[in-house]
Amino acid sequence: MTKRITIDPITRLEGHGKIEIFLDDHGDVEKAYLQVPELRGFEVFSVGRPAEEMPRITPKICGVCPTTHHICSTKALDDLFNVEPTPVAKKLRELMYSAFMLEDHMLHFFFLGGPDFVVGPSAPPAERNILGVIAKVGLEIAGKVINMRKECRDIITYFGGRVIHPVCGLPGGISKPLTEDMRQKIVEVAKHGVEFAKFTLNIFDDVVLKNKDYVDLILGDVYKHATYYMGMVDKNNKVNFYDGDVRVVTPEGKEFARFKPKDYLDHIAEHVEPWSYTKYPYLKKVGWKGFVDGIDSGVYRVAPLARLNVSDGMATPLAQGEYERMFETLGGKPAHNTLAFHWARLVEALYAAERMLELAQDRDIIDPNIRNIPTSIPDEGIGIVEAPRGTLIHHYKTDQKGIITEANLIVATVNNAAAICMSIEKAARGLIKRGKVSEGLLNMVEMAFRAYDPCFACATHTLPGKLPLSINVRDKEGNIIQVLHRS
Amino acid sequence: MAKPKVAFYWCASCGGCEEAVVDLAENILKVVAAVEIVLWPVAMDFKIKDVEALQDGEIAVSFINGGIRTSEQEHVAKLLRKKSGLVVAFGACAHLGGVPGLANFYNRDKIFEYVYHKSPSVVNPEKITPKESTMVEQGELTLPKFYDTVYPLDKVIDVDYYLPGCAPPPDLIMTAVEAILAGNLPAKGTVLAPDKSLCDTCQRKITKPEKSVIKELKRVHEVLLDPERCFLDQGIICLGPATRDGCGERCINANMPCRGCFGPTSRVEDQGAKFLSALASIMDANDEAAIIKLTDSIVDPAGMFYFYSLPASMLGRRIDPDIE
Amino acid sequence: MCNWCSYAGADAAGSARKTYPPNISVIRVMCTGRIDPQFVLKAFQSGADGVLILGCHPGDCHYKEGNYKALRRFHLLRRMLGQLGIDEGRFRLDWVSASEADKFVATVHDMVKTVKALGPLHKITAPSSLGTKGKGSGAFQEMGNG
Amino acid sequence: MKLRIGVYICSCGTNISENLDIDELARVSSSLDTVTYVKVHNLLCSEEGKNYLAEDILKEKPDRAVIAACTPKEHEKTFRNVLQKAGLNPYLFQMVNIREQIAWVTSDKTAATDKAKSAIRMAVRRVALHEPLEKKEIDCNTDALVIGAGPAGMEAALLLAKAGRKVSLVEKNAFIGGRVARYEEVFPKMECASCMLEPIMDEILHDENIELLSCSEVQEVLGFVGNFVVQIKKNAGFVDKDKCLGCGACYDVCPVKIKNEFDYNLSERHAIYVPYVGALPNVPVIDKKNCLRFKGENCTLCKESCMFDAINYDDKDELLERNVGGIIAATGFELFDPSVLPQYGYGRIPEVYTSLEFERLLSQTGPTGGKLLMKNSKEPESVAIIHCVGSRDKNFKEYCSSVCCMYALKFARLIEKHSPSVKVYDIYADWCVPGKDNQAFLNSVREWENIKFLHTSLPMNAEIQQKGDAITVSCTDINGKKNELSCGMVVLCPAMLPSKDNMRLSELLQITKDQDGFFAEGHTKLAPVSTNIDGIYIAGCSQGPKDIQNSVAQGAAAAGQVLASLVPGRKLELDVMTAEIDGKACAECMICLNLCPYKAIVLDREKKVAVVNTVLCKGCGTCVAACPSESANSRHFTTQQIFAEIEEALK
Repeated sequence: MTKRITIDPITRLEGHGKIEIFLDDHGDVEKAYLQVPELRGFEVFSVGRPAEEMPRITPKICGVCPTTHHICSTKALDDLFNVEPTPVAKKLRELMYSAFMLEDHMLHFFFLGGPDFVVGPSAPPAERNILGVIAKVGLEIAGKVINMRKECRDIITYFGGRVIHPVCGLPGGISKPLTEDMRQKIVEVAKHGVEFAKFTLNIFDDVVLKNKDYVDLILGDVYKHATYYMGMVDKNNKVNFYDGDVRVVTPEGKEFARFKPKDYLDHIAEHVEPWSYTKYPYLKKVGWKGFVDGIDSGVYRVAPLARLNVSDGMATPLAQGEYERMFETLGGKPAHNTLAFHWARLVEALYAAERMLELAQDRDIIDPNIRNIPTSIPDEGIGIVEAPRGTLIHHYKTDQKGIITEANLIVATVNNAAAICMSIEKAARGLIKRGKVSEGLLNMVEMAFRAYDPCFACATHTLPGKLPLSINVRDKEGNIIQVLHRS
Repeated sequence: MAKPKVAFYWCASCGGCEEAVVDLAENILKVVAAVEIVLWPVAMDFKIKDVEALQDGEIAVSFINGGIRTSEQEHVAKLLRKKSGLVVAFGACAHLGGVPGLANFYNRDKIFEYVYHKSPSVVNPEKITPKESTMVEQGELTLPKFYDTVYPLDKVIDVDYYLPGCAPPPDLIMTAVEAILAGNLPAKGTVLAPDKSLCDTCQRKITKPEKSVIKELKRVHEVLLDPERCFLDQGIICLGPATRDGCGERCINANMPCRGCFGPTSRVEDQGAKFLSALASIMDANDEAAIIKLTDSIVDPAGMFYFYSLPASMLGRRIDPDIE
Repeated sequence: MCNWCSYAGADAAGSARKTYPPNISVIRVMCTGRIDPQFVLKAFQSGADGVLILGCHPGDCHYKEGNYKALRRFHLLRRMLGQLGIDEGRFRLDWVSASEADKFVATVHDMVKTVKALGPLHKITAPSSLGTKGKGSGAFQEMGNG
Repeated sequence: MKLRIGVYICSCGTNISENLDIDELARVSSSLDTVTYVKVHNLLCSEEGKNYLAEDILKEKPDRAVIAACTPKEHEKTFRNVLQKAGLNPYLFQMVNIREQIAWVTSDKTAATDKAKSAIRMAVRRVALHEPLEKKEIDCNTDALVIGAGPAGMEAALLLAKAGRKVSLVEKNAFIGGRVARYEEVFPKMECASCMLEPIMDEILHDENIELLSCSEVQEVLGFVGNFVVQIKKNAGFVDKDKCLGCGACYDVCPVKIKNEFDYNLSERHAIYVPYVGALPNVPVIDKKNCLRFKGENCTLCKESCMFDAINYDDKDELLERNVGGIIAATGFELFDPSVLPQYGYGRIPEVYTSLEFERLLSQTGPTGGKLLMKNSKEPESVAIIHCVGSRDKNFKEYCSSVCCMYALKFARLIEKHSPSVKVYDIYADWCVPGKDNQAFLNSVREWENIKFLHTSLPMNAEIQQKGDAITVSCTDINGKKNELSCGMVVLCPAMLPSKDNMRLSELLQITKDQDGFFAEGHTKLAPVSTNIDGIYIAGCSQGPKDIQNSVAQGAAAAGQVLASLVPGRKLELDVMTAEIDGKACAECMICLNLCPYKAIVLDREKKVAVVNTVLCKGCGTCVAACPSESANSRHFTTQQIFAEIEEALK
């Protein structure tokens, strides 16, 4: 008898990503579908808008990572209006952006992803949330987390006016210079940041790496996918969030492509399925072979682990050290272990903090010369940044007045859409046998899902990470015969 | 005595409003302590069916953010209305439709056609388009219906109060929550923010000449922006005069002009039309050619004046024979 | 229509028994300067197929400059209405003095002709579940100093 | 509670009923649940009809009334008065124009009836939202300020004084009479100008209702009609007018001799002086700039010479404040400067004069005692008079100065009288001699054998060169014939310009100017002496070029305006349909400030709001439509009232 299992992040009606698992007659997993039931059409209604407003329009795609869209859009405008930002403007943007990356990665580790490890995958679900983390690491540290987040968000607010949907980006620069005393404040924050990132890595060591079960879990096959990886690197092939070339490596870790943002269309294509509002990007030169991994499938992965996989290291000393240690532990590059995204995320957080400190300590950064006024006629512009959740691409075309005539957006999480489906299906296969659906499935699948820190506000509409789940086991007619439900 | 039941829900929103709640930081704990949360998809694990199980009106207040774009958002909004004593439209999208409401210049077909067929990165030779129901070999997969139009919450259900802003600032959220808990509430339909326009508290007002005239209009990227001078006086479109006060001039503090996320004052029905009227009135031109030259220098009037409020405007959307 | 020139012009057409189509309704204001773009939108929202603003000739405004303000708003509003799918022909501004009965009648005939040619304005309706917005039978509004 | 709304339908004899089904209209209207009752009458505006209406209102006591009849422009006021008498606030009423705009313009009766039904529904919806408006009144000052003591200003001042109004007459010069004081005779009847002026000036000086402030200038004007506060600066003259008899002893002893600007520097005067013999007030003034004493020397000759101790060196400039209800600006004209047109040689060739200079040459009180003499004291053999200098010329002043033709003829006539042997060449383009007597005057001058008329085309092509002692005027006439005239003297007739004070005053008074700088009248035809500001009127050449009689007529007209609008004991009734700004809502965005043509909106910097001065507001509603926070509101034309009409119209 065929069964259908519906895993619905909070029931279908709330539509923030839905997983359908079909079992074959033996009760083994035949197929799993991740559905995205939402779309807003930013690409379409951007048409007709003045290009310079795009940095204020596109952040509304996502209230969790608005800074990413804002900066990416601003970079697309630099290209569109063919204007080079002043040196200090570039620094200020990257400074603001680093503060954001640090804050966002920390948020994920402690509030969203962390509970799986800090509290432990086998702990009762009721404890596997931020309160559980607090209980485990203590209120004082929880306070630190909240404070770190606030400090970073204050920096973004200083430049952007508002941390949710900042507004400061302009082609050729930024709307507001940095004052000396704010610079000094930022130096302090960055120092906390570095300490705090190191401290967080220690927690990861203590509670995760020192625990054999966890390490096995990370290295285990259930969470492995040999895919291509994509991420942005600087001229020395070091990880860079703000600027550089996009690099792609094969499942064996060989460089497959290294391209400039403007050439993205030669490398990335998107596949459409009738059962989901999201699209499934893949490597154009490999081609779409369905939801499968391996060297012949165009499916690739982005975000922290991917970025570390495509790079030759980190541009700051402490982060470089952690980078090496990680790959050592994981048995070399590229690492295919989905759960290692959490670790990579912490390495990146340390890099973000160190980079922030470098920039803030540069006294030239208070130079008031923050704008170059565009002079040439706009036509087409492409901007790429590395979002917490992966490579983000904004591509605009305009008429001569700078009115958008076409916009194409490939949003971080979407790059991972296919891989997420696969990870879920694989986790399910590993855990559903002969129609028996174990309680553990819930957590395990959820962990697979959350490792990517999927921001479906970007692709769909859910917030990243911790999605309360329920599993409905249905018979062929779709009647629910079993409900697994965490409360 | 039992704590009041509270629900938070998001419709066609970006999650920024949820972040705004999280940004209440320690205050959030106060709130959580004072109420019993029965639905908060982001943070807590409750099911719609739990809500369905409640008595009508059992929820003291539901905070709903985001506009209404799909059948299921509509369904949940209506369910929460039924179960709630009070419904608060939370944030610009629920209040006005918000930036995603600019989609009302287009319709479902136009959006689908571009996103799934025309977009330069899409490879889709069979012209596949997502459908509400798809038969895969294993069975049926369904998706909610995607409407032609984005609606502000009050075009779908009866709304008691509005918390404006993209996203609402923490102080307004706290004042509102405290007012609701204390039960000292203004008249139904009130927008929980000051009822004057932004100029009232704008620091740049002192620089504004009594004889404000627009001789020429500039776009933000075309000129260096004077950090002290009134934007309109610089010839930069700033919706401040037609926008409700209470945001703390967040954008203006970043030296960028207002785009109107707080919506109009209570007396105004159509924010865009009112701003248009004010702007046109102070244009320094009387002969037709000069007037047209000035008005043509505003490249996207509807998009600019309805940046956040197209779905809540009088026409609500582009009039389009192809829509339902 | 403004009270001083165009409304008087319309009266003059009456005194001269000049007939014109009945499907216009007149909203009288003291000056075209009083015409708030919201009035125009309200008319289209309520189902008008066209809106015609009539005022004093430039330089003849009873209040000196009201009609210039009206002209400025008109041009900007007409562009915005275009973006909102309302054809230019449905929204018009013209000058009719108290003595120009013939011009008034001609303008009304012309406007009605234009709007008839464009056909009824598509009414905005929400999905049935949401109830419908926008009512109205084809009629069009005339406003201004008259 | 439900409003009682009464609808009255007038069939206007058969005017309305013949093309409108009144019974059907009444039936449908009364079926509206918002309507309490409907009454039909066949002629509401008749005496009988008005009485009926009044009684019925008293009987039915409606909260609101709708009257469907003719155009409101015809009988809205009529019915408002009836309602008021019957105790219903006249603004709780809406009129429906079913005659001019429905019955008379709709060919099909059913269509007309349907349109009328909708129109009544609109009015019923609207009237329910009406608010009772009470007429406001304020006290007003009925005194007046007149600026400029030329013919126009003096006429205005005298009329106002006769009506018992207090008048402050401000004149910047030491003398009154304006330009006319410089003329010998005036056209077309060739009366003696001083004989004509003298009695008027005398009245001005002795009328106790008139306070003459010579050597004075208006510094500041605040307030509005009925309530102006004026600051006037009176420059020190150093001679006590009450003690001085005008004997002239003082200026004969004054050692200083300088050019006399009154005679356009063609004569000389002392540092203490009267500009011309017979100037009024006949009180000398000391010209500080040139008096030795004020240059630091210790000269007291004039003081010593005065047997009445009228001279006071310690006299100071004063700042006077006057409260007035109305203001009349009559600041006169000046002449276009011909040196801008080098071909005329003015300023370069000594014997080329402007018309005003020439007036002095012909005047008994002038530099030559009225004899026509050149600078070398010889009589010229011939004099050329050139019209249209700088006027009727797109490149300079496009308008016609309207008096040049006539005074040119006057010059000819005076030359004929004083020096009959002198030849006169009159070089003109067209004759502008409208009105009675003027053509006759032209004809009579034509009869003089010594005058030759040279008809040229515009713009004037005359070219003037000094050739030895003589001057050659070369010009091509209308037939293309070149003429070379040798003359002793040339008189130019330059364009008339508004006086320089117009610029300053238009800002002080906030009244508008036309493209040429003349004060702009309220309406070219219907309000020729009004301005954009209530209570401020204009007269004479400050409004545009004109002759003495028209200036005087305007002076009288302006006085009449003041008398009619400001009556002692009568309060000033304010327009009720004005704009108002809600102080609790206004955010001081200042959009409205610059939009008001009547300067009726001011900023209250303390309260941080814009405020409408309902005295000045005319209720056009421009500011209301523009107010981006809808803090402004038009009484009786509120946004909600108009929305209601629009919605109902489209139901």
